[in-house]
This record gives sequence, C-alpha cells and structure tokens, in this order.
Amino acid sequence: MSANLSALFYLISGILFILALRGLSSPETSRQGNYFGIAGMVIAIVVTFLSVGNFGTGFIYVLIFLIIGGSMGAFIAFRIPMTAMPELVAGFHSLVGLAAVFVAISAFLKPEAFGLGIIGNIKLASLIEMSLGAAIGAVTFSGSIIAFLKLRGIMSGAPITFKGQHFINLILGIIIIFLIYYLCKSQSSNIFWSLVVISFILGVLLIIPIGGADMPVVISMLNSYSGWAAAGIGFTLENTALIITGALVGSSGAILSYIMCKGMNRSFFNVILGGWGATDQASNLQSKEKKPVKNGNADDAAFLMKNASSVIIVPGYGMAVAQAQHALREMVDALKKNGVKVSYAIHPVAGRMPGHMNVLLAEANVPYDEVFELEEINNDFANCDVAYVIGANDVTNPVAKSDPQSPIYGMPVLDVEKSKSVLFVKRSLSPGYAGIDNDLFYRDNTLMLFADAKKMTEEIVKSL
Amino acid sequence: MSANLSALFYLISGILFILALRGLSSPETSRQGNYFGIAGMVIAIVVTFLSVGNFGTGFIYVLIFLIIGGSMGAFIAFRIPMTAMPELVAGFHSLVGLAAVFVAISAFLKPEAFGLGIIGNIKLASLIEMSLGAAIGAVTFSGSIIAFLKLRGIMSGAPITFKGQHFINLILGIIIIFLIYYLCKSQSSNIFWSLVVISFILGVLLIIPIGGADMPVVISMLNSYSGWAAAGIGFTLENTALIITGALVGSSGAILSYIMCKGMNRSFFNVILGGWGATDQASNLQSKEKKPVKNGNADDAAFLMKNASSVIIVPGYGMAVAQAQHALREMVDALKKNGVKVSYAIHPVAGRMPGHMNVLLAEANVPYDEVFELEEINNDFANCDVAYVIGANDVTNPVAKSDPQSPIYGMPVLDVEKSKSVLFVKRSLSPGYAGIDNDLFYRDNTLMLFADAKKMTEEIVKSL
Amino acid sequence: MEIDPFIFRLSIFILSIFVGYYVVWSVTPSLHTPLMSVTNAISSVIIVGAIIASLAGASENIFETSNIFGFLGIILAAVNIFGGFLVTQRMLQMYKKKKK
Amino acid sequence: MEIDPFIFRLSIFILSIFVGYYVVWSVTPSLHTPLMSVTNAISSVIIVGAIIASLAGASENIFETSNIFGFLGIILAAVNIFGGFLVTQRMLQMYKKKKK
Ligand SMILES: NC(=O)c1ccc[n+]([C@@H]2O[C@H](COP(=O)([O-])OP(=O)(O)OC[C@H]3O[C@@H](n4cnc5c(N)ncnc54)[C@H](OP(=O)(O)O)[C@@H]3O)[C@@H](O)[C@H]2O)c1
Ligand SMILES: NC(=O)c1ccc[n+]([C@@H]2O[C@H](COP(=O)([O-])OP(=O)(O)OC[C@H]3O[C@@H](n4cnc5c(N)ncnc54)[C@H](OP(=O)(O)O)[C@@H]3O)[C@@H](O)[C@H]2O)c1
Repeated sequence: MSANLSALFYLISGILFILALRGLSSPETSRQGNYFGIAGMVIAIVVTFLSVGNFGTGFIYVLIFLIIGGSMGAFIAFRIPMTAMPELVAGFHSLVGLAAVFVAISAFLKPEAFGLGIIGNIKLASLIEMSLGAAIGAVTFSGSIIAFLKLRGIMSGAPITFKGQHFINLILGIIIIFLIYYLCKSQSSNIFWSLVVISFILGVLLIIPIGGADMPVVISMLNSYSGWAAAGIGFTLENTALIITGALVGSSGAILSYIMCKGMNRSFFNVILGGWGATDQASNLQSKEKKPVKNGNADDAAFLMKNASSVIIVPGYGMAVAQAQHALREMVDALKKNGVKVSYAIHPVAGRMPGHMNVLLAEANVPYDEVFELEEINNDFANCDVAYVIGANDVTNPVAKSDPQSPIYGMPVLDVEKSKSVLFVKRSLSPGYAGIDNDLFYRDNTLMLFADAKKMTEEIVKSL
Repeated sequence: MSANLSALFYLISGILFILALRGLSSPETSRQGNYFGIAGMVIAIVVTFLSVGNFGTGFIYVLIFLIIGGSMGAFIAFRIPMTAMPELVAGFHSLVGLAAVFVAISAFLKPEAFGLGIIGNIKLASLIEMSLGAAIGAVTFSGSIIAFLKLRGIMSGAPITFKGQHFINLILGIIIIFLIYYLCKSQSSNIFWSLVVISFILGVLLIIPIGGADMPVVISMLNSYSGWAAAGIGFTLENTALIITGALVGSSGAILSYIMCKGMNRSFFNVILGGWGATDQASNLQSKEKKPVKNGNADDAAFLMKNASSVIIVPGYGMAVAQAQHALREMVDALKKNGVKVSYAIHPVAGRMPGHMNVLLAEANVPYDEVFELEEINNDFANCDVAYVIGANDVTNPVAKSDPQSPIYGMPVLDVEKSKSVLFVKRSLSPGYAGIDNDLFYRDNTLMLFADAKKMTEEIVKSL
Repeated sequence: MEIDPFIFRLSIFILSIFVGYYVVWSVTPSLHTPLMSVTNAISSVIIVGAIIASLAGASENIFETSNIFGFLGIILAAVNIFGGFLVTQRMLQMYKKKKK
Repeated sequence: MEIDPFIFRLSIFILSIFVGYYVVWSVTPSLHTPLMSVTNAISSVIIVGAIIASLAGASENIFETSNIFGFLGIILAAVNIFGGFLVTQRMLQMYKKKKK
C-alpha cells in the first residue's frame, strides 16, 4: 500500500474517532458514534497490515495475539458490573500506558523498522518523541495501577504521605529530563532503560499520596497523559491517526478533570498534591453529633411519598455502593402508578466518577429524559413535596452555600432543603466523601431513614 | 526566510484567526479576539514579504498599494453608519472574491513565481485548485455586487425572474465544469479567461432572482463561497494560513445562512431559488383589512408604560430604518427612572441580518446584559405589563404558531400577545418582510401607534 | 515512505472545518454581525497570494500583466483588511456591560 | 520550498487539540462515563505501532526482543480495544428514552 494511500486512510480513521466523540453529545447519536469509533479502529489496523505488507509467520502470530487480547477484553467487558466502572477505566488506562512503553521500546531497539534511522543513530526528533512517549506512558501505567488497586480496595484508599514527598517527585522529574537530554546525546540503551524505570517509580510516587476518593480526578488526568503519550508516539511513527487521537484523548482527560475539580470546588493542584480531607473533620463531628434527628421507617417514607404530588430522587455514591438502582426504579414505578410525578436530580460529581449515576440509572432502565442535571432541576425543589436522597450527602450539603470556612464552600449543591420534606437514606450520621457534617440531617423537615439504601428502598416498595 | 519557518508562522497566523473567532463567544473577550485577528494578519503579511525576499522597487509599490487600499478601507470603516452594515458586508465580500480571481489569474500567468510549474505546463492539481478558486471567486464577486446594489437601493430589491432561469444557470454550471476539464487538458489561456467570464455571468444570474430582503442569507452564502475559494487558492499556494482561514470562513458563512433559514423556517433552496413572498399576500390582505384596530397616541403609550411594573422592548427592522435606537434608549432611561423594569427581546432574525438589532442597541449604549435572546425571555412575556414592539412585525406574528398553511408556520416567534398590553409602533397596517398580515393588530389588548418609530419614541419621551 | 504534502494539507483543511464548525456555533448570537465583518477581514489573507504575484520576477519588469493583477489584488485585499478589522473594532467597542 | 513534514504534523496536532476541546465540551454530562471508556478504546490505536514492531524484520527471526515487545503491545492494546468499545456499547445500549 502506498504511503500516500495509507496516510489518507489514517486521516479517515482519525476523523472517525472525532465523530465517535461527537456522537456522545446526545444519547440518541451515541451508539452510532461508537460504531464510527470501531470503524476507525478497524481501518487503522487493516491499513497498518497492508502497508507493512509482511504476511509471513509474523502475521499469524499478530492475529493470534490480537485474538487473545481481544477475547480477554471482551470477556471483561461483558462481565464487569456497572458499579466497577471506575476501576475498569483505571485498569484499561494502565494497559494503554504500558502498550505505549512497549512500542517506544521496540522503536528504540529496531528503529529501522519504523524508518527512524539505525541503532545508535536515531533521528534526534524521533528520539525526543519516543523518550517522551515512553516516560509519559510509564507514569501512566504505574500510576493507573495504583489507582486501580486503591479503587478495587486491594490497597487502602488512605493517602500515603511522608515528608519530602513532593521534593522527591520533583527530583525524579528533573532526573527524567536530564536522562532524555543525555539519551539524545549518547543514544545509549542503558539510559533509555533507566528512563523507563524511573518513570515507573515516579508514577507510583505521584499517586500514592492521593486519597482513594480522589482517584476519579487522577484517572482522568492519567487518561489525559496517555493521550499525550499516544500523540508523542504518533509523531515518532509519523501517523496521523495517532496524532489526532492523542490530542482528542489528551483534551478529553484534561477537561473531565477540570469539570470534576470545578464540581468539587477544589483546585487541580489541591487534588494532585494529595492528603486532602483528613484534617479538620474531627472537630466538626464532635460539636454536632449530639443534636436530635428525626428517625423514620419505610412505612413513614411510603406514606409521605404516596401522598405527594411530586417527588425528586437524589441519588449519590451510597446508591452505587448498595446497588440500589433497580429497587429504586421499582419504587418509582409504584409511585408513578399512584399518580406521583417523579424525576431524578443528578449532581455533576454525585458518585465517584463523572456520569456515574447516569449509567447506573440507565442500567436500571430509567429513561434518560426523566434524569435532570443540577441547573435544569434545581429550581424545582421549591415546588416539590418530597426529596428522596438516596446515598447522597455532600452534594446536598447547604454549608457549601452558607459557610465560607467550609472546604466545599462555593461548590454548587442541590437545594433539597427547599422541598416540603426531605428523606435521607443512609446507614448512619457519618459524613460523606468530603468528611464534613451535613446540617440537613437535623432540620425539622428532614426524616432520616437509617438503613442500607437497597434494603430500605425495597421495604418502601413493599409498603407502597 | 526558510520554507519551514514561514510554514510555522503561517500556522501561527491561522491559529490566531481561530482565536479571533473564538473571542466572539462573549462580548468581553471579543475585542481581544479582534486583536488576535489583526496580529494573525500582520504575521501573514510580514512573513510573506520575508519569504519572497525581494526588497526592490516592487516592494515599494506593494507598500504604496497596501497603504492606498488600507486608507480607503479605514475611511469606509469610520464613516459607515451602523444601519448600513448589510451593504458594507456585501461590498467587502465582492472585493475578496475579486482579489481571489486576480490571484488565480496571476498564478496562471506566472506559475513559476508560485512554484507551480511553468506556463503551459502547470501541475495538474494546482490547475484544478486555481481554476476552482477563480470560478468561485468570480461568482462571489459578481453575486456580491448585485447583493450590494439591491441592499443599497441602487437596484430594485424586487426579484428579477424570467422563464428558464434555473435551466440557464444549470447550463452555465455545466459549462464551467467542462471548461475546467479542458483547461486541465490544454492549459490554454483562452479557456481560462472564458472560465472567469462565464463565472462572472453566473454570479449575476444566480442572485438577481432573489428578493432584496433575502440578501442577508445570500451574503452569508457568498461569504461561505469566498471561504472555499480562499481555501482553494490556499492549496495552490501551499499556504496553511489560507487553508485554515478558508475553512473557518466557509463554515461560518454556511452556519449563518443555516441559522437564518431556520429562524425564518424556510429551506435554503427555497431562498436560493428566489422569487418568494410575491405570491399569496394579496388575498391575505384583502380579507382582513376591514377589521377595526385600536389607535393610540404618544400620551396613551407613556401613561401605560409609566404605570407598568415591567416592560419588554421588541425591536425590529423598522427601528433600524427609522434609526430609532437612540430615542429608544432615552425612553428606557426615563422609564427606569420611574422604577419600571425594562428589558429587550431580540428575535434571531429580527432586522435584516443576524445580530442586526444587537449592534444598533449597542451603538445606542444599551448594555448587552439587558438584551435577551428569544429562548431566554420568551416566558417572561406572560408576567410583563407592556410589550413595546418598535418596527417589528413578522417576529411577533402568532400565525407562525397556529396556522399550518402560513408560509412562516413553525418559525419561532416572540409571544408578545401574552403580555397585558401590546404597543405596536409602525407607520401603517402594512405587513413586514414576509408579506403576511399580523393578527395581533386587531386584538383587544393591542394599541397601534401609527408613526415613524423615531418620532413616536421621541414624543413618548416628552410625555413621560 | 514520503507522503505527499497534499495529504497533510487535506488533513489541515478537514480539521479546520471541524474547528470552524464548533467555533462559529459557539459565537453568541448578539455578535453575529461582527462575526460577518471579521470573517470578511480574515478571508483577505488572500493578500498573501497577491503579494507573491506582485513581487514575482526581476525588478526591472515589475509591471508585467501578472504583477499588475497582483497589485490590484493587494489594493482590494487591503481595503478589506483595514475596513473589516476597523469596522469590527468599532462595533465591538460599543458592546458594554451595565455599569453597576 | 520543501516543508518539513513535522510542521504539518504539528499543525494537525494543534488543530486536533482545538477539535478535542470543542468536541469534549459538547458531550452531554450524562454520557461522561461512556466518554471515559471510549477515549480509552480509541487511544489504543497505538496498536498500530505494536503491529509494525512485531512484523519488523525477516520472517525467520520474528522473536527478537523488539518483536516480542510488539506482540506484548498487541495483546495489551487488543484488550483495551475490544474491552473499551464493548463496554461502551453495553453502557450506551442502556440509555433509553421514555416509551410514549
Ligand atoms: N463524581 C465524581 O466525579 C467525583 C470525583 C471525585 C470525588 N467526588 C466526590 O464524591 C462526593 C459525591 O457526593 P455524594 O453525595 O454522591 O456522596 P457522599 O457525599 O460521598 O456520600 C455518600 C453517602 O452514602 C452513604 N452510604 C454509603 N454506603 C451506603 C449504603 N450501602 N446504603 C446507604 N447509604 C450509603 C454514606 O453514609 P453512611 O456511611 O452513613 O451510609 C455517605 O454519607 C462529593 O463530595 C464529590 O466531590 C466525586
Ligand atoms: N435578521 C436576519 O438575519 C434576516 C435575514 C433575512 C430575512 N429576515 C426577515 O426579516 C423579518 C424581520 O422581522 P421584523 O419583525 O424585524 O421586521 P418585519 O416583519 O419586516 O417588519 C418591519 C416593520 O417595521 C415597520 N417599519 C418600517 N419602517 C418603519 C419606520 N420608519 N418606523 C416605524 N416602523 C417602520 C414596517 O411597517 P410599516 O411599513 O407599517 O411602518 C414593518 O411592518 C423576518 O421576516 C425575517 O425572516 C431577517
């Protein structure tokens, strides 16, 4: 296949990837978008085969490994529960990162196959690109592994901090830059390997101080890194599809981290420098624990909601933990039969990853046009009879509006307190992710339903 | 200057143009955006000088002509009244189109200067690109000239139609394609010149059947054409800045025409095939002319508005014709002093070009945060005491919501009739651009103020 | 392994169309008139071609036909550039926020 | 007059960043999770490099170190490609409109 023709096809494949992301602008077009993505990938792979044009034994092996990897991927994709999406994404990122490292290593070991010169005399630009690709890829790999372990609960989610941590990271970063510099001068393979190893270590050190719950931001950031790594490799391989994709993925990750930080009203650096939320929550808790709360049961809740004319459901992380989405859907169906108007209100950072709640509700067959974003629905709480808050906490905390001292001050929150009554389904009075007490628990129009979200919802269904 | 360096600078200039358009996403960033655009242009021009590197007599002449053209442009820019913007844009487009033709001609006459081969043996791709550029440029030029003459009133705005018109245009289009084909085969300069001439004729014929009031859509369409012509020349000159700009301008024009057609609920082809609005308006007028209307004067209007708690102003084409924006602003100031809440409602196609009303209001120092778009304000009419409709007509016509037979059915309109009372400032009962009668004139809560928009508004100010 | 630069230019062109699509849709409707005038101004970057045309050839015969077309192109494009940017600037200057 | 292809690639890269910026901002928040999984899948187009690496050299010695890294890369990327697209598809299949 001529170089021109394959360049043209790689361009087409890059454009198909753009269309894949574009499809996600609405659920209707999203499936079509995904097919565009798949088409782009098929084109890229086939064109690569044709342009290498080596259909010997190697080709058979490639196919075999492709099928092995593919079946593993397909198996995981079909088996994974929706609640495990954060881990899954982290795990997949680590693979992309490692793949980038492997490609960079091969390119370094056999530059002539990639048209980059010969061993010991690789083109300068290619060398810079491939070492950047390898370093970023390695950081992505080891960082994502840590994120995966923390999210999966294999490693404790607590931040691991020690003195001089940030200083060490800085030193490692500087070393990496120096190594790249010397690599360009000497083309020595020892330096290349050291670069890879140190980048692996840096990835680990960068992520361990960050708490488990901050992982989504980290994942997105690593996603962004993996994009830039891919673009770096794309420059090395002179491949348009990779360059376009790298830029797309790089921006996507960066924007998602930004959206999350904004939704939590924290700066990106605050997240990355880690160790957050472990400081002043104790004092907060002590002072308020004593206040009385109104305690209810499933029958009370069923009675209240049956007689309401409109109910807004506010799901949060607890719903995901309890896997309560199916029970919730049943409850809503029962309410609707009683003529109650029900809608769902989703905070941008409800749950533990962007869009987390939406996927879970979609899984439980909730039509997406009953699910509203914060800005769309926040004014409706004032006219609503019952807000059913299931496993959410921080995203309803009015302290974000009232107390400039609070760490979440300025974060947009759902105004559940404006509805006639608020039901809180959670297991205890303990705080949520941000570690701050929620004033709403002690208000007059709040009824606490202490139980696992799924059990409680199922009981309510029974009483309805 | 090396080819690489200048390519890099052309890229930067292209990116600055992107940032220039990006700045227009809000009035705050728009001025900065314009500076980016200017910077991009300066870079492109300077880099071109440096890379040609010929600082002899020619250079002096270039500077002189640049200054001559520049001062003419500056003079026009400072003198032109804001109400003449549609003509101005049309006039400027014609110049871009002609410039594209001239560049294509020079490239054809002296291909070696552009690195495209030698006379009689120009590279095939370049030949196709330059002939496309020349043809589109020529159509843009002559079409824009007609649009300019119609808008300026030098030529009648009435559609000029004759039998077989579209057929002739089709034939001309086919001839152009053939000429390009033969040009590529023969490289003959006669064919090239015929191509240019026939394209000029086609431009004229394409635009004459389109009514004067449809010109804004046409201008945008020609803007889009001039973009594609620029991109074509950009391919010929192998110039990134031109390619990027061409694509930007091409999309911009296409999107603006789309927005206008959508706002008028007409298809693009309906506009382009021309001769619209001259058909069934007569019958409409006859049947209703007899109904009674309530007739008011400036004192009535002043009384109504002074005692209102909220007033919404709906400006339209008549305000532009009467240059009433300054008087309007004074009236609003007076009302505000009386404690009346006033806002402005702008329909997407109010006036005769996109954003027409906004510019005029801005000229009269109306702060842009008091000016709202249709979707933002349409619900507020129900809670508003007085809607002051000044020189607008079609954009308020409720027939668009009720009568599927009406040519404007489905077009979004401002719900002025929902406010407690409606004041219509216009000179007569005659219809607006769409040529259909407006039911609102005859309603009980409507008061007609028959007068020139500026005079009436000034009188109201006096009575306040 | 050499790729024809045309392919690259095509990529740049197509990506620019995407950028143009998004960037224009994000323009606020109240600035649509300045958008028309500024696109006008930037499309005059075609002056680049006119400059090349007018400087082509030796210094003695700078008034060959092709150069003359170049000079004419420069005048036309310059009218547009200055006119377009200045009128845009004039308009944008008028958009003001409410004084608080 | 030859321009280094790097400049073109740089242009493509920068324009793609603009496209990425706009295209991602236009993704509806309720699809942010599928966005994460699909970007994951498409970033595995790095498999292109792995394929080149594994097919490099003559057919006899396809198990040189560099080829082995290529094969490993293929497995990793393939897991991602199939896993990423399929899990996205699974999620998107769940987004349904209200039946009327
Ligand atoms: N979405 C994102 O992208 C993202 C990313 C990073 C961080 N975050 C952060 O995550 C937080 C999300 O807020 P949120 O309101 O969804 O969650 P939250 O504030 O973390 O609160 C979750 C609540 O669910 C309850 N819960 C846990 N397991 C439960 C079970 N099985 N049954 C019933 N209740 C259970 C917990 O209380 P009990 O222990 O008393 O039951 C807890 O208070 C925000 O602070 C946000 O900043 C989100
Ligand atoms: N904005 C765009 O981009 C664009 C583009 C193409 C077409 N259009 C079309 O233009 C129309 C715009 O609607 P519109 O409501 O703004 O205008 P319109 O429907 O055309 O009505 C304008 C009204 O202003 C009155 N008028 C004219 N001169 C006046 C003066 N000196 N003093 C007072 N009144 C005066 C006229 O009535 P009298 O003669 O009785 O005074 C006329 O009824 C729409 O139909 C739209 O589709 C707009």
